[in-house]
Amino acid sequence: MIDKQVKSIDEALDGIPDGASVLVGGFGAVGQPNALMEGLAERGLKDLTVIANNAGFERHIGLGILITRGCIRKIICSFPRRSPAFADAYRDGKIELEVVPQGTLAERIRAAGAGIGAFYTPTAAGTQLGQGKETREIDGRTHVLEYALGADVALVEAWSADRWGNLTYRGSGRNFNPVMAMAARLTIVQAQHVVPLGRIEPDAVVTPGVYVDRIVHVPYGDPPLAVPEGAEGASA
Amino acid sequence: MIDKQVKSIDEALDGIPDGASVLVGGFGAVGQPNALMEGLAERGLKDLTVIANNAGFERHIGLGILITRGCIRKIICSFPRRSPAFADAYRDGKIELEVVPQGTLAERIRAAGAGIGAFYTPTAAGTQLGQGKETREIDGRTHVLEYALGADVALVEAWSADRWGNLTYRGSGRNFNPVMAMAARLTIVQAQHVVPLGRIEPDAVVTPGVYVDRIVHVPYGDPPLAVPEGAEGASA
Amino acid sequence: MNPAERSYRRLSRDMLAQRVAADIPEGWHVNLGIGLPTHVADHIAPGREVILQSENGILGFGRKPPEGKADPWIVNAGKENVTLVPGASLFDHADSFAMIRGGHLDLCILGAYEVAENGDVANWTTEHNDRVPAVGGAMDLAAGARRLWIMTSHTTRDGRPKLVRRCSYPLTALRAVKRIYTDLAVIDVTHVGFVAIDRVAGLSRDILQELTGAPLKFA
Amino acid sequence: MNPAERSYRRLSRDMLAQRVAADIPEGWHVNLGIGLPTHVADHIAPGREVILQSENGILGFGRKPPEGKADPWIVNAGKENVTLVPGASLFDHADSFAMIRGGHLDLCILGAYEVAENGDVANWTTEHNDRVPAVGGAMDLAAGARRLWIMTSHTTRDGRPKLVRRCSYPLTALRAVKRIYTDLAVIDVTHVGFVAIDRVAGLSRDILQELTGAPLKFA
Repeated sequence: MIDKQVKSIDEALDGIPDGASVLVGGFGAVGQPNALMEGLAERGLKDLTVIANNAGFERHIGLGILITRGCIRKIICSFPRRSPAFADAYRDGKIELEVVPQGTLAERIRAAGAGIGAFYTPTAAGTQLGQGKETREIDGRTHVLEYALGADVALVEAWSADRWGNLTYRGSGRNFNPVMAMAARLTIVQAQHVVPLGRIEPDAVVTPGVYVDRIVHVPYGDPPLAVPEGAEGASA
Repeated sequence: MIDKQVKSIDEALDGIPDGASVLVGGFGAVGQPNALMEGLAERGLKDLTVIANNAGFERHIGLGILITRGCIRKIICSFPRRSPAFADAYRDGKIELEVVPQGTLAERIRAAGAGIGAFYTPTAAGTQLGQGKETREIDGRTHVLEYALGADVALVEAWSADRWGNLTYRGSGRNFNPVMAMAARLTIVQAQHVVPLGRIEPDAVVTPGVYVDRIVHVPYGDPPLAVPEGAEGASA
Repeated sequence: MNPAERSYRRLSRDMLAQRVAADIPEGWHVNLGIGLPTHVADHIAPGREVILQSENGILGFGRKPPEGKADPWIVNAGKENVTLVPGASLFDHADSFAMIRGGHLDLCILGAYEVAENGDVANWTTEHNDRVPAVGGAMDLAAGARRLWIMTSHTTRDGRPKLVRRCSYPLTALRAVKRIYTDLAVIDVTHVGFVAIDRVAGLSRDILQELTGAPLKFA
Repeated sequence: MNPAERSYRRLSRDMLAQRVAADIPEGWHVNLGIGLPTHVADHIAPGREVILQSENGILGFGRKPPEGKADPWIVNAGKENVTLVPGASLFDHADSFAMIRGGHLDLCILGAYEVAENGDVANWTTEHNDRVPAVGGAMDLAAGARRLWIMTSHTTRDGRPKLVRRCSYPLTALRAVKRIYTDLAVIDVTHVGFVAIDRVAGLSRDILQELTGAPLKFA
C-alpha cells in the first residue's frame, strides 16, 4: 500500500543537506509552507538556494526565519520587497539575489517539471534582465532563451491531500505550488487536511500524486488578512 | 453583458475562410467536436489544414466527413490510423500528412497559447521525426528545437459552458481541448450543457472564459463505446 | 509655479481611477498592476462586465470585501484581499502567465517611473534609490498583454516629468505603451510620439507641454 | 525447426502479461503502450497498488469494466473503455505529457518491431509496408519515462528475430530500453549488450541464441 504521509515535520524534511536548492510555494501570505520552512530553520541548514516568488514577509514567519538565521545563500525570486529580514541581509551583503520576471520564473519551473530543457520568450527582451542571454527572432519578435529551473526539494502548501499525494489548494493558494511540486527531486507537502483515498474527485485533483513524495498533516489555519502593498512602480 | 453563446452551428462557424488552419480536439471518440466539423463540411470549405491527434475514425463522423468531401489539404497529427477515409485520401495523394509525436504536438500547441515562441525537448532526438531540426545539448542530452503551433480556429468539445466561456470537460474528454482552446485566434465550443454564470465553481473551471469566443449548445450525447486498437507496434 | 495660481486641478486618485474605469470597454479582460491601477477595480460600474485578472491565479475578481468579510485565501497581485465574482476561475501561476504571455488579456494597466515617446516604459527599479530591485510580473504583463496602458502622476513628487523622450531608468519593456492616463491628461503613444487626447479643465496646452519631457501633439 | 520437436512452449499473451505485472514493484507509476502492454493492466494483483497512466489524461485507471458497465467517457490510450480506481486524477494532454516527458513515470512498457543491443528501439513505422506512419506518444514515452521496458514476441511471424544488433526500421528512441519481456525470455539491455536473466522452461541457451539477432549473455 502506498502511503506518503509521514508523522512529523522532522521526518518530512529528513535527508535535506546543506547547500540544497529549495522551491518554496506561496504568493503573499497565501499558500506558503511555513511549518516546513520553520522546520528547515530548526535543522540549522546552511547555504540553501531558495527559489520563490517573494523573499518572505514577517521576520518571524517562514522565509523570514530562514533568512534571519543565515540558512540561505541565495534567493531567486521576482519580488523581494516587504521583507525586512531580506532587506537587512541584502544590504549587509549576506545574501545573493537573482531577480527573474514572475512569468519567466513560473515557466522555467514548469519547464523543469515538464522535461523542457529551455524555451524562448519575449519577456525581458531588450531589458537589463535579458542582458547576456541568447536571443532569437521568432515571427518578427525578439525572444530570450530561458533554461529550465528545477531544484533538489520543493516545499508545498496544500488544502487537502490523500495518501497517494493527490492535492487540492484553496482560493489563491495554488499560485506557484502546483508547478513547484512538479520540478523537484523531492516534493514535500504541508497539508491542512489529509483525506481518505478517493475522497478527492478525479476532476478536482490539481496536483496528481505522482509529483508528491512526502505529506505531513499541518492544520496551520488561515493566512493572516492581507495588508495592501504601497509601491506605485512595479507589479506584484 | 457578455454572452458568447450563439444560436446555431452555422453562426458559430461564421467567417471561417477556405485555407484556414483548424485545431480539432478529441482523443479517440471522446471529446470530439463532431457537430462543428460536420458544420464545416456543410459549408463546403476547401484547403483546410487540420491539427488533431488522429485523422478521424468513421467515414460518416466528424473528420471522416471533412476528409471524404475533400475539405482538407493537410493533416498535422500523431496517429492517423484507423481512419478509412484518411487511408484512402492519403493513398491517392489527395491529402498531405505531417506526423508529430503526441507530446510534442500538445506542447507546441500549449506554447502557441502561452506565448512561448519555441522550446527544446529530447523527444524525437536522433529519429526521423527530428531530422532537419536544430538541436542543442542541454545537461548532456540532445534536445530538438520545436516551434509553437497555433491556428486560425480551434474547435472544442466541452461538457458544460457558461456565457463567459468558462468550460468543464467530462472524463477523458479534456485531452487536447483545453490547450487547443488557448492556441487559436477564434475558439469555438460545442457544449453539451450551457449553465448559468457562477454555476461552475471557480476551482472547477478547466478552461477560463478568456480563451473562448463562441459557444453553441449541442446536446450531442455520449460517445460510442470504444473498440480496442489492434496494432502491437506504436503507442496511441 | 505656485499652486495657488493654478487655473486647473489635478485629478485625485479616485477621479483618475474612475476615468480609466469608464474607458475600459465591457467584455475586456484586464490585469491591474499594483499601486494606482489597483484602484480601478473599485470604480467599474456595477453590472458592467469587465473581467479582472490577477497574476497569482484569478480571473474574475471584484471589489474589496466589506469590512470584516474578507476571505483570507483570496488575494490579488498586490496581496490585498478581494472578492470573486460569479464566473470567476482559479488556476496556478504557470497557467496564469500562459494567459498573460499568450496575448489573451485585452489590456494591462501598470504604474510607471518613466514612459518614453516611443512607448518604452520603466517601472521596476530606479537604481537611484536603495530599494531592493523587484520586477514582479511587470515585464511579462508589458510584453504579453494586447494593450498596455500606464496610470501615473504626470510628474514626480519633485516636479520632474515622467513622460520623457527616452527613459533613463532600466526598461520594463520596449515600445509597449499604447496610452497614458495621468492626473493631468490622457495621452496616446503613436508613431509620431505623444498625442494628448484629453486634459483636465483649465489646463492649457502650453502648461501641459511644460510639464511633459517630450513634444506633445494635440488631437 | 518443427514446432512438434520443441521442448519448450512460448508464453501466451496472458502469461506474458502476468509475468510483467508481477515484476512491477508496488507504488510505481506506469504507462502501458497499446497492443501487448495494454494487457498488463488486467493482471496486476488486486490490492497491489501500481498506478497506471494513460497519455490522454488519466492517472489511476483500472481493469476493463464488466460487460455492459463501461463509461463511454473514460478511454485509455488504446481507445478502450477502462475504469478509474479510487485516487485517480484527470488532466489534459499538455499536463499528461509534462508528466511523461518530465521523467515522473517510473516505467513505460511499449511494443516494438525491433530492439537493438544498445537499447535503440523501433516501434512506430516500418516503411516496409503500406501502413500510414503513426507515432502516437511512443517517442515521448520512450524518451521521457525513467525506465523503458519492451513487451514483444521474440520473433516476427515469419521467424525473424526482433532483438537485433542494430535496428533497420526508423527509431523511436536511442539507447532507451532497459529490459525486454518476450514470449521466450526476459532480457536486460546492459552496457555489454543483451543479458538473458530468465527463459521459459525447456528452452536451451543455444536455441534462445539462435532466435536472437545479437549475442546473448546469460545471468
